Amino acid sequence: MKPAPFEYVRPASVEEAISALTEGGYAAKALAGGQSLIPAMNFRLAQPAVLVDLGGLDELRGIHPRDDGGLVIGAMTLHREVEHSSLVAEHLPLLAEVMPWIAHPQIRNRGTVGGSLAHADPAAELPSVMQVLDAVLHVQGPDGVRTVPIDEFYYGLFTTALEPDELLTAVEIPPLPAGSRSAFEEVSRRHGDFALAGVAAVVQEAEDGTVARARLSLLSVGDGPVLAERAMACLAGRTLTAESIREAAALTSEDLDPPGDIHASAEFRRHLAGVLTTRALDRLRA
Amino acid sequence: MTRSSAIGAATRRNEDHRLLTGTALYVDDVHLEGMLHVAFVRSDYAHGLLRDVNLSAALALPGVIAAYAADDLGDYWSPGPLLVPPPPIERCEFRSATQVPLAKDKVRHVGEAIAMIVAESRYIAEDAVALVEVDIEPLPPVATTEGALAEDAARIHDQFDSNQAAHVVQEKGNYETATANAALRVKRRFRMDRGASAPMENRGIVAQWDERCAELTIWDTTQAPIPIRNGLAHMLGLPETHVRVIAPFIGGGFGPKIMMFYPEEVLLPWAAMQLKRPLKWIEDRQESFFATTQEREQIHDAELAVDSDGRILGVRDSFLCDTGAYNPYGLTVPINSQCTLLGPYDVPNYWSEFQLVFTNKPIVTPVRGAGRQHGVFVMERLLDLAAAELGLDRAEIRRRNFLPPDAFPHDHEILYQDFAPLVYDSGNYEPALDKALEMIDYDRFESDLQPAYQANGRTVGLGIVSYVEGTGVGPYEGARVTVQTDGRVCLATGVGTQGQGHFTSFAQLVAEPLGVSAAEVDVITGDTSHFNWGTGTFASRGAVVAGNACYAAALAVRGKVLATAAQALEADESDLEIEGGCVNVRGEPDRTISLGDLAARANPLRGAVTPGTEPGLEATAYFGPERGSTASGVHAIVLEIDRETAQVDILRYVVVHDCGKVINPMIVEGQIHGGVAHGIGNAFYEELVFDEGAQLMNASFMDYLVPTATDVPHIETAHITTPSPLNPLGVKGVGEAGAIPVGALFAQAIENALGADAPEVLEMPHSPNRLFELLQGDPDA
Amino acid sequence: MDEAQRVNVGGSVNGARFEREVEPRLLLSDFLRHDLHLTGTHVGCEHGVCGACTVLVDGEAVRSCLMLAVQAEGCEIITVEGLAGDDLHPIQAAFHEEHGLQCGFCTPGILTSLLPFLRDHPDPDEQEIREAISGNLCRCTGYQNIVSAVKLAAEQMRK
Amino acid sequence: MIIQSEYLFDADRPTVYAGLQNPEILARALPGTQTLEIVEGTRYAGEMVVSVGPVTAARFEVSVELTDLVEPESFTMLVGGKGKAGFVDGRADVRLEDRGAQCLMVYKADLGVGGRVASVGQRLLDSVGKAMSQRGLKAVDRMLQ
Repeated sequence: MKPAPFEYVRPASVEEAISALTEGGYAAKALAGGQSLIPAMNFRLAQPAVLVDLGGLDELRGIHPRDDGGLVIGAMTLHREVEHSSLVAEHLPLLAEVMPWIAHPQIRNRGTVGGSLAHADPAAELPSVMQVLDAVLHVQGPDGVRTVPIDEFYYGLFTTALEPDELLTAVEIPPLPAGSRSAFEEVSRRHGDFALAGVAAVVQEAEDGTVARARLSLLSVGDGPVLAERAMACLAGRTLTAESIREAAALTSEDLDPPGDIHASAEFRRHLAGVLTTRALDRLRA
Repeated sequence: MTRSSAIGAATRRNEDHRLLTGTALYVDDVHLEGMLHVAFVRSDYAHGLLRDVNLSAALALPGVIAAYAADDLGDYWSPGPLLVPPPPIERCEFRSATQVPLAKDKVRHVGEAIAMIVAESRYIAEDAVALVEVDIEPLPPVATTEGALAEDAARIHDQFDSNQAAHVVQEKGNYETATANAALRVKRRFRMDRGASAPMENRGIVAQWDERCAELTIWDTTQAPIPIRNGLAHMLGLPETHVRVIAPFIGGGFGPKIMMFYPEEVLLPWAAMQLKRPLKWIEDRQESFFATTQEREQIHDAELAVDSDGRILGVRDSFLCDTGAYNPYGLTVPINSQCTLLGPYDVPNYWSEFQLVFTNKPIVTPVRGAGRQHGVFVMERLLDLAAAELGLDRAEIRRRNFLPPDAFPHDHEILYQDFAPLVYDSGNYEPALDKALEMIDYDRFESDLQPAYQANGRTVGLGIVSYVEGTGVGPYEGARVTVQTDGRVCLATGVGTQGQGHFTSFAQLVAEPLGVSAAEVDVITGDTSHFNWGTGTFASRGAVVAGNACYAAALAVRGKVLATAAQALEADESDLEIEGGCVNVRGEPDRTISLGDLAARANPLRGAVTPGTEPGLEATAYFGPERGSTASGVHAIVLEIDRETAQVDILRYVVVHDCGKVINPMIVEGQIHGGVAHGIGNAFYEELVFDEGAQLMNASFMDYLVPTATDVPHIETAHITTPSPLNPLGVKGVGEAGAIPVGALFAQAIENALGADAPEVLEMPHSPNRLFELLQGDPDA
Repeated sequence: MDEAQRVNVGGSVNGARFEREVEPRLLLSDFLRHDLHLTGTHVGCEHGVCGACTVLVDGEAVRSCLMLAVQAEGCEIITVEGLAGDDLHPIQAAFHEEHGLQCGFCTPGILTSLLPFLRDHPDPDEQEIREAISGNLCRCTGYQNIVSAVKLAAEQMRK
Repeated sequence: MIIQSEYLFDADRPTVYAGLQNPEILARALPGTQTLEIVEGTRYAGEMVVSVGPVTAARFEVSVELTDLVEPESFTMLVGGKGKAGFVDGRADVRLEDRGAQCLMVYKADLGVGGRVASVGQRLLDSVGKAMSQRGLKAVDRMLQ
């Protein structure tokens, strides 16, 4: 279990990194924290010809507050930094809540926010969390900088809006609208394992106590983060009650076409998605 | 801190310092000048004809030194030995097919070695593996135990007319006639799946050929260095004295590291001699899921007959046992299942039949528990079902059937895996059950605790099961004890050590008779240049067999110490006492001499040693028990089920066990904790999942789920001591015990939690997915 | 394959400076074990699950099998060999006292994982301890005595 | 592994049926196929490079055979792929139904996957199988326009 040979590039700037990726084309791969890529390389499933190590790009690190209470998190910011950030704890409790669910401390000490988001593993927690937080992704390529709303970022299994010569540089998260509450629920076989199913939820309450807007995104039950659109719609304008939650959970399960694996059949995943949706929404009842 | 080193004291371990500071030597830590590295080309197919192996592209890669396929081995290519021939059971048909060093003509399981690459680094060796072109014509695989005996199943070994490797019947009394009027018969099919031993250290081997001395040195992660040495010497045509096998610190064994000979074990020494360079192969984790042996797949159709009081009239069991692609370990696993099924119970009539079958899966050899889990699972489950039918308390049905304390030795009238009759040497089961019931709060559980949980919407259940384990089988082990002139004591024994604390427990056995502390005893295990008689560490036998040899050798040295001191101190031997590293005349503390000085006197540079005596304070002793000693125990659990997510949480875990006299309770408890953790893995987390193509679907620690610290509960333990009459120390084995009853315990507790209309749990492991299916009312899904 | 690319990597291990030229694909675990002969760091799975290869990089516990040696450029690394001074580190001493190890293969990775954990959690409860080591597999101990050892070490280190 | 799904083509049934006999179009059904040539009749062989998530640029030799042809209703596709990362072997039963001017393909594939891809990638096999078949059919659909 040793990686196959590759050409190693350690760019000193984002521009250099992008030109290395451009030159390498499909055979090049960006190395962020390496906590998904290096195991795949050790198994020789991933055999990039060129490895562009982003480790030297300090400009991509850091958690920066926006004036309005939102945050901009650099792509190379470590999971650990997010986990222990007082800014995150204060402004985006959902993000703080989800961090301990991501693998183990040793992995979070190397793994990066951008790496997780760009890798687009369907079992990853961060894409769903970013989705319910309405994050916007900052992307840079040879032609310059662009932003992609999270709902337009995930295309399918391990596939995102990133072109091979583009880098995810940061994720920008707006502040939670007033009256919002969030919750995260997950079931995995062992602590730190890939989720069997999980759900991130944000519910914004109107002044009359009804749901102004709900965001529900599921993980490990599809090709990527799955927005529970019908469930979200069914909650809008209603109060969170046992009845409305049951309906939303049922719609969530119904709309899924989850994959099965040796740990959980498609049916079990669908069932878990409903249970977890119920639990998350229950927590959000006033 | 000074601590007692007495036998029975919780002496802290001698080996810890090296292990804690990273200075202990494991096989992969051996670094030799000019060393080359080995990687293997392995089959992607479970079953197929091996048409061609083309090594030329691999050989052309810079840094590749050599590459070998089966044909390159010439006469050295030979199937491995049949390690354990079948016991002399009357009704036993047995056919042997043993593993080969490199596949020739045919591949028989995924991961079977096809070619060996030697290169300057492991990285390059793996690059070269990718360049080897292997042409395999796939054959239909035999992927399941039941499928192996199907009419149209492909034959795995062409020399046999079916995939049946053995058919064995053992019988006691007459089940049919004795149970004709049974009040109740309970019959079910039970299924147990495969697991991996998964030690944290994978296997590895380093071989160094010193041509000038004609000496071969091998560092091997084996549990049996001496048989490896003897076998390799034979295969390579070398004198046994010219082959040295060192099993240094081993990172866990759990059974499969005693398999011999693994292909790599045969190939590395040979290639090191060919190339005249040291070679290293370290199994990687992915390889370990194919190349290291596995265990546990069995299907039992069993029936229990009881009278109206719940007393056992007899058991009839017919089972299938998977041996994988080859069967070098003979019948050890199924005979353990067959024998252990009887448990601590009086079973007057027993009819047990099994068929061992070849499949296109990795080889089966004993893994911690070694088939005993299966017997316990079947018997305990049948008792639970019978108790439920009769409206009898589950503890009570066990109590009624226990062999009473005066029933020992108890002859079960069948043969055990060590070829000796299955005779329990000793046991006292009821106190262990009572203790466990008390500790788990059994009386209050169903009356108070469980209803209280239910009232809070919680699904909580209790389980309690018993088991016995035949441990400490022969043939023999030996030890040599030497007092050095600095007063320290050296102990050498042949068994290898994989974490069991031998450096300490063996030291205690020597320290007490010689009046030194355990820290003053330097223990050497697993190096054939220091001790070369013995078999190995397996079957929970280290403390029993090697331990008694250590103790006997120490007693013999004690005799020499006293005789030498009597001369030196001009006193009568009976007036002497040994304490604190010195021999004194009792009551006269000034008349004293140290062990070191005595050692010097016993090895004089001048003068004459009396003819017929031996120099030095040294003795070698051997111990061979006439048969194994019988350990036993009771486990109890309280667990909670989340009905919605099908997750299981263990709230309490209690172990009451009897391993006879305890040498070091700290080490014994540690062994039990580890065993229980392994058992929890087998009961709930660990399953090697093969698809219809006999492809292993979870050959990684991502998907093969070894329990972590958050999955294993705090374990409460208590000891009952029934000394074994079969060895002077009165000890019994404990290495495997913890793992044995856990599957049965989980099953019972899950049923108990789910209440009266609970689905029956008749298989292990029992994953959340399976629990979900059962909760959905789909027992056959 | 053409002549393999080699890259300079420099840093420190257990306080001693190193400077080597390595192939970029060399894993940090192999670099420590085979190039620097620090064999106390063990390799158990090479896919980041077992935790045996855990070392400290700039004070934090990481899996050395999931890092390339070249990524350690400019880093301060501590391995198990760097824990004890003249005496055992209190964590090591507690593992000895509480029988927190058996075969010892997973132990270096557990010790190194615990160092930053106890720094950040000087008085951990049992659940925190179990979660802290849940990324380290141990097949021998059933974890119970490891938990006891961590409690003892925390107590000793608070003194 | 069983993959059971359907795909609605924006073309009529005879066009879809005929298209899938054409190696150039058939190649699109197997994403990553670089070359696919007729060996004989309805037997094809070629090369495929697969990149899905952690798997990058895994090269496979592929063979495809169409049998039990019932024009323009159904056929069976036998697929084999073999590379360093493992192998795929299986059959897909394909049925075409008229849906007005469109054509609905209903398929059930039974695939055996072996080697490294199977032994460490099990978590993703189901998703990859589904995603690749849908992506392939989408590409075929575009080609038929």
